[in-house]
Amino acid sequence: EEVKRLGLAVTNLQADYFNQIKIGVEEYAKELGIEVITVDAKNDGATQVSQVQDLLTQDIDALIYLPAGAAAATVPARLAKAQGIPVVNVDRNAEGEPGDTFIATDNAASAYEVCNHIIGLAGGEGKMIMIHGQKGTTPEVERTKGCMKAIDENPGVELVAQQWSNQWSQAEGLDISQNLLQANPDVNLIFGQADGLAMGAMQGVKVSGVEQRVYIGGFDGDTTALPVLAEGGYDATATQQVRGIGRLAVDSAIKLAAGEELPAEQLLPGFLTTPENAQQYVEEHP
Amino acid sequence: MTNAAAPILSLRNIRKSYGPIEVLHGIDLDVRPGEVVALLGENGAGKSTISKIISGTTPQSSGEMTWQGKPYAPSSPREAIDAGVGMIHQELMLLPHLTIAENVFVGRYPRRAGLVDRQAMNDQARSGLERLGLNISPARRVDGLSTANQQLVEIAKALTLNARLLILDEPTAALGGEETQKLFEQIARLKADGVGIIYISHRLEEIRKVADRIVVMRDGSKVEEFDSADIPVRQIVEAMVGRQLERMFPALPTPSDEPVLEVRNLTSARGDFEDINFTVRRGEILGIAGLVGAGRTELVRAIAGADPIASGTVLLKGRDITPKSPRDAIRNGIVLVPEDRKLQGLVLDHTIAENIGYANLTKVSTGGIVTTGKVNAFADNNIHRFGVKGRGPQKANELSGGNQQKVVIAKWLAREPSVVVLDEPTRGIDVGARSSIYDIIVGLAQEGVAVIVVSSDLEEVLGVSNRIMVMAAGRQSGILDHADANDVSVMELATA
Amino acid sequence: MNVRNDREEDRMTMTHSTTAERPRLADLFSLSGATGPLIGLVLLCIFLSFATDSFFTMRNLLNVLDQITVLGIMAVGMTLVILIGGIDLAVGSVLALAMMVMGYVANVAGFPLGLAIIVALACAAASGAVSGLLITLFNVPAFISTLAMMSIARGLANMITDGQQIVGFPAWFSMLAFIRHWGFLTTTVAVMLIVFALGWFFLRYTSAGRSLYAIGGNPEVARLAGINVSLMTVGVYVVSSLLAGLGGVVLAMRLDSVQPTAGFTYELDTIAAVVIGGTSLSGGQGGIVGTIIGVLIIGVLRNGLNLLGVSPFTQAVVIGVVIALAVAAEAFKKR
Amino acid sequence: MNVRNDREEDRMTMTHSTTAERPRLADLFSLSGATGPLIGLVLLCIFLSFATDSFFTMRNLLNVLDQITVLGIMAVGMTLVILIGGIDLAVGSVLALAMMVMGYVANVAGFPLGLAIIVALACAAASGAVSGLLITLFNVPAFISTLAMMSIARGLANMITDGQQIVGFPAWFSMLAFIRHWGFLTTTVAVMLIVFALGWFFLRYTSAGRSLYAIGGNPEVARLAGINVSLMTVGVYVVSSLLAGLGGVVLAMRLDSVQPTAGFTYELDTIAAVVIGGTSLSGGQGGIVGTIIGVLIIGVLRNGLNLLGVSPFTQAVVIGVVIALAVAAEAFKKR
Ligand SMILES: Nc1ncnc2c1ncn2[C@@H]1O[C@H](COP(=O)(O)OP(=O)(O)OP(=O)(O)O)[C@@H](O)[C@H]1O
Ligand SMILES: Nc1ncnc2c1ncn2[C@@H]1O[C@H](COP(=O)(O)OP(=O)(O)OP(=O)(O)O)[C@@H](O)[C@H]1O
Ligand SMILES: O[C@@H]1[C@H](O)[C@H](O)CO[C@H]1O
Ligand SMILES: [Mg+2]
Ligand SMILES: [Mg+2]
Repeated sequence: EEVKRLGLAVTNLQADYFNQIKIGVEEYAKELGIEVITVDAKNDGATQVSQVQDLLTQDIDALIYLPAGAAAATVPARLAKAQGIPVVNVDRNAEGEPGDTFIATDNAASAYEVCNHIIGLAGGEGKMIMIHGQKGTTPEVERTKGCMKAIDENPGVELVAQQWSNQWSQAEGLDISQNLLQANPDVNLIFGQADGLAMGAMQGVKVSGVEQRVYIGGFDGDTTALPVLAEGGYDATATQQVRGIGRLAVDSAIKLAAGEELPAEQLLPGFLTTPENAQQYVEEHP
Repeated sequence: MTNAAAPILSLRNIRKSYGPIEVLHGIDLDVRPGEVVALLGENGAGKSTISKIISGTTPQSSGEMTWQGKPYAPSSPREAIDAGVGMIHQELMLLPHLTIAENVFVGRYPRRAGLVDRQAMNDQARSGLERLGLNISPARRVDGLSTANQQLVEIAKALTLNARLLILDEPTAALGGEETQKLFEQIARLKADGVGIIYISHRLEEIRKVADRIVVMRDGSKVEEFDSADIPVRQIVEAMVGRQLERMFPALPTPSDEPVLEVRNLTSARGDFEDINFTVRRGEILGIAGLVGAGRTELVRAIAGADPIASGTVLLKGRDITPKSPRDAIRNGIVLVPEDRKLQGLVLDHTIAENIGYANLTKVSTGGIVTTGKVNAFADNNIHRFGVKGRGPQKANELSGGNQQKVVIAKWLAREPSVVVLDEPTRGIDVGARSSIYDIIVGLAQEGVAVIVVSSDLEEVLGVSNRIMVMAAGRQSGILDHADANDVSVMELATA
Repeated sequence: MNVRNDREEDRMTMTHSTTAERPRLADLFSLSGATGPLIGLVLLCIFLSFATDSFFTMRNLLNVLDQITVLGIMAVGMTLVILIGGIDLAVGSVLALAMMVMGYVANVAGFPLGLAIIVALACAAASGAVSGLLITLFNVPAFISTLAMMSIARGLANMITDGQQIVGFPAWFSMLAFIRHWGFLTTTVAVMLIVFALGWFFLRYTSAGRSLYAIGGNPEVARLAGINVSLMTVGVYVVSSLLAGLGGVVLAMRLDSVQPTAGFTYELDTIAAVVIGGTSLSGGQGGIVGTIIGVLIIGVLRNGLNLLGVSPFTQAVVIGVVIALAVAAEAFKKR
Repeated sequence: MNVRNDREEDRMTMTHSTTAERPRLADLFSLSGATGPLIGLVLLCIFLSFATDSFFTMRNLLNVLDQITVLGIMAVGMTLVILIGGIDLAVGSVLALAMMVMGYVANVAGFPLGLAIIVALACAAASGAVSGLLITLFNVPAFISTLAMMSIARGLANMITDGQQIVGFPAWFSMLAFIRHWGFLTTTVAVMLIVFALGWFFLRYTSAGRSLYAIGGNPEVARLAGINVSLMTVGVYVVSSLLAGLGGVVLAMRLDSVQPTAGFTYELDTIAAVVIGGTSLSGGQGGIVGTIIGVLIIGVLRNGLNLLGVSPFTQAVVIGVVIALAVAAEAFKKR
């Protein structure tokens, strides 16, 4: 069956990361002459179920599903499959009802790389603060795992404080880092689990007026964050292949609709990005 | 004792304090079945406070009550109602968004099979209203009813309670003569059924018609008890105010010929009045009389810019100033002391000083800057000037009704306007205060202000006006000179 | 937020003659205050029927019903709260708390799901009781006490599983949201319809229901009329929370999972539905029929914008404009 | 949300003697309604000083000031709105709109940043004017008109860059939030203090400020007193939105970037701060000093809980409990 119309159910367009995937999907689909209907669940699972119902009444040929809520809900995929519509899960997968294929960045591996890199810059030792994403979400859990691995491998590094944000946002990154630096003025490492959090931490370090060099790592490779990184605003991130994920999702949808089998998981690497190589991603985002 | 039966209600040594201030100093009172006890006293004497204690609205600070021979201490209005004590409050207590029937039966809806029986509710409400001569659909919402009709609804509420004791706190304040008469008929019927009634009013001429006994209070104490209502008014008044009162109405002012306010072909945008024409001269007091619902309130509200006008003009000293808003009117020196002090006159939970200040923001400010000191000084000055029993930092709702009314008057007159319109200025005001308000009104005229007084109290319009315009059903039926005006001539025009 | 303003006063003045003798049928459904929104809803439906192929199909209309169940159930409780002049900001969080309690009791503690639902509803009701008691005993304004409860319930919902969702309910549970009896009626929709009917009946025909109008109109008048205002107030918050809990259970059926982030900002949707439906935030005026219209407007609007393929950012703008128009139309009509 | 309820009535009845003869100083700062919260704030500070090493240090207290700037600025506008008995749900979205307009005009269209700020503030003020006109001309309740504006402004903020953030402002811009003049005062904090002072002066010493109390107390009384209620109402929403826009500019300085998601749910924080500070949602009662206390309670609480390393879930519960206690304490004191 040929794909003419794609449904794209997005978690939350308020996060740059998802917005980039949306742009990736829409641009690539346009090249291929495929219509995309996009809906935004604003992080609410129930809204998303309703939206997927609405997409299914509009004769879509495949569904690209970025689950909302802390973890993936099964119902949207189940509804689509019940109608014989293939489902491509992106970023989050559901335990009970996985998509026909699942595309994501290898969060744990990339977080490990980022943390390892900044720890290396600090000479393998120091005190670290971690600013988590929204507690309990898959990326938060995975990135914590990855970074903890790097910390455990470096006995000179101590995790002295950690705090969770609710919206992965820069404003939260600033307030949290400012407060945690207050309690721990001798910190020299900060890992923010998203670039917004890292950029907030970057401001937080400025405000706190600490003397020592603080090495900051982020995650995502947001299009707005990369130029800042390139100028040395902070020290490392893992650039997710948002456009790549978008293209892969469209390609996978086409293949599934044509009856092809795809692997259950297609994990794309995140690219460790530092001020040295950031410019290349600014010019062309993967 | 005219009545030998045992009292249904007895109060012994009832005291009440608000904070450190004691407002009732040990009141004793008995009410027997089938009698009407008139409770009289100046504003702030404590009449409403006693009523509220009896009806479970507020608790007394000390003292005992006995109800049908048993100790009685209602902790909520519900308990009082269940015991058979009904009350209508001095301030109207209606729910504007609900129907008349629902207002009458609020909290005790007639039920069938556990469910509200609307049909029965409407029927019973209708018969209650008819007993008072009110012929409107009980399914009608209360908002939009005239004050008088609202008062009648309130009375109907009390009459349908089937109470053994009924407290009527100024039930006739907003009523005209005919409605009052209807009420008295109902009171007679209740008396015959053995209901005890406590009747509070500032209309002393009514007392003789309705009461069996009179209890007079002053400053929170009972000062005199008359076992008959057949007492000269003068004697009652002296008991109330504790001194001799010479006269009620001051000598009328002599107006000049210079017209100040001219109203030409004025017609309401809402159809409440039509084609009104009159002139008020410098130093003149024009009374406006009419039956309840004649459209007097609407007319004066329109003149003061509070309601829209369909056509016609208002001229001030020959200049067309037909106001579009109260602001407009005030700027031109026309002020209105509104009919309903609670809804239109005062911000009840703000202080007296603030309330006076709101209407005089330009007076208490220099270059838009206001200071609390100035507001307070200005307010103190006017509190003193108009004899308000209260202090500037006191909240308006802590004053007795009459003193609230004085605050409303004070707030407007402080602006030194050129036209003053007073709508029912003495509603709920005691005799002493009333005569001082008449002094204020006449004093204004003598200073050259043009005054309009709307009143349902015939004696009042007759006593205080140079001329009287009478309205009937939204039209002006005539203008009488002071010399030609009397009960008969006014009533003839009012019913024309 | 104010009981009486001059505009309202004007409006009242001018409508008394028309409302005085309303025809019987309109009276039964007490549409007063919601005719503007009703017209808006009808226009919206007509427009969507022409603008899209799929809107006016049985399947889509049933979808809309499915989609409004949670909002509809919560809006009934909110109607009662707003009628007495209160507000309940905690409903979204209480929904999440009830979900998590249900999930924990059933899938972690291992009790039968039926029992878990009862425990969840009891917890929800208890949070309502706490809000209600804060309001009546401690004089905390409803806005603040339910705002506090909103924060507390959300925190507790998260603490139960440290922010994780719970999945793995029996298959029948989720099917209640998707199997259409007689081809059209899912159990969840049926629950919503029952809640609508009960709410409507309660407000119209019971003296407790009528007394809510009195309390909202003027609590002091209600008290003087012998109504137990405090008790009724607590009761109303309990019912609102209970229905939020029920909304949580229904949502769990729809999602086949429970998560502590569920229901975030639902309080605003719920309040909006009630107010769009003509119930006045100052209390004493409104009813369930209006609320149903309000719920439908929000539901149809969201569904329609998705069907039209309107971009999510533009959707926000359109939703805002339509809400303002629907309510302004009502006000205009009243002139 | 109701102007008069029996509890309030009782409270009023019982307090007159105490409020009647207030001492001069307390009068100047018109703490009435906020002494309970003030005590709460002091207790909170004492507790945190003992529980953490870092709370009671100059540096941390300056941090707290930095962190409350946006909330503080917006809360002044919200105080005016709530004083007249209104509510403004749009402030968070208007903040985002102003940020995005500023970012777009400066960094995309390439105009000078100063001009961009003026354009941003003008857009913010315009959204307030729209809300205000909906309320006064079209009789839309404030809750609904600002809810609509909340949705519209958020949609527009997103549409400007299709949801992207904008970075790359001149260095001096961000420095305004971080360089401490005389060792302690950042420009952003200074802006907040000026807004506090202006708000306080306006409400206390200008006749326009005084008339807001009258409008909130009873709009009909105010209208009959010759106050231009409609104009003042529109003005108040314009000021509230303008200050939300200013909050956006300050937030942009703090973040050195602008994003359309900024300010999400800030309206609740802002309203909470105002109400915790003793300004009554039914209008006519309250003031800026109380609001400052409310803002500080929220700021200190968040800061302290982070210093204590409390998990976000527990934080939510603690914040809810403290808010309820602070307001209940006030109510209790009044008995
Ligand atoms: N809530 C209150 N707080 C403080 N003082 C009050 C309160 N209510 C009444 N008072 C005071 O108690 C006294 C008695 O008032 P009350 O209302 O009983 O007078 P009244 O005889 O009914 O007067 P009126 O004829 O004006 O209605 C007055 O001095 C009044 O100021
Ligand atoms: N607030 C209102 N809204 C709508 N109609 C009103 C309102 N007030 C009065 N009316 C109507 O206007 C007409 C005249 O009003 P009203 O009874 O107030 O006149 P009045 O002569 O001033 O009498 P009074 O003041 O003694 O009640 C009546 O038909 C009444 O029903
Ligand atoms: O991976 C994404 C991004 O990191 C985003 O910032 C928040 O949601 C996560 O799922
Ligand atoms: Mg009295
Ligand atoms: Mg009148």
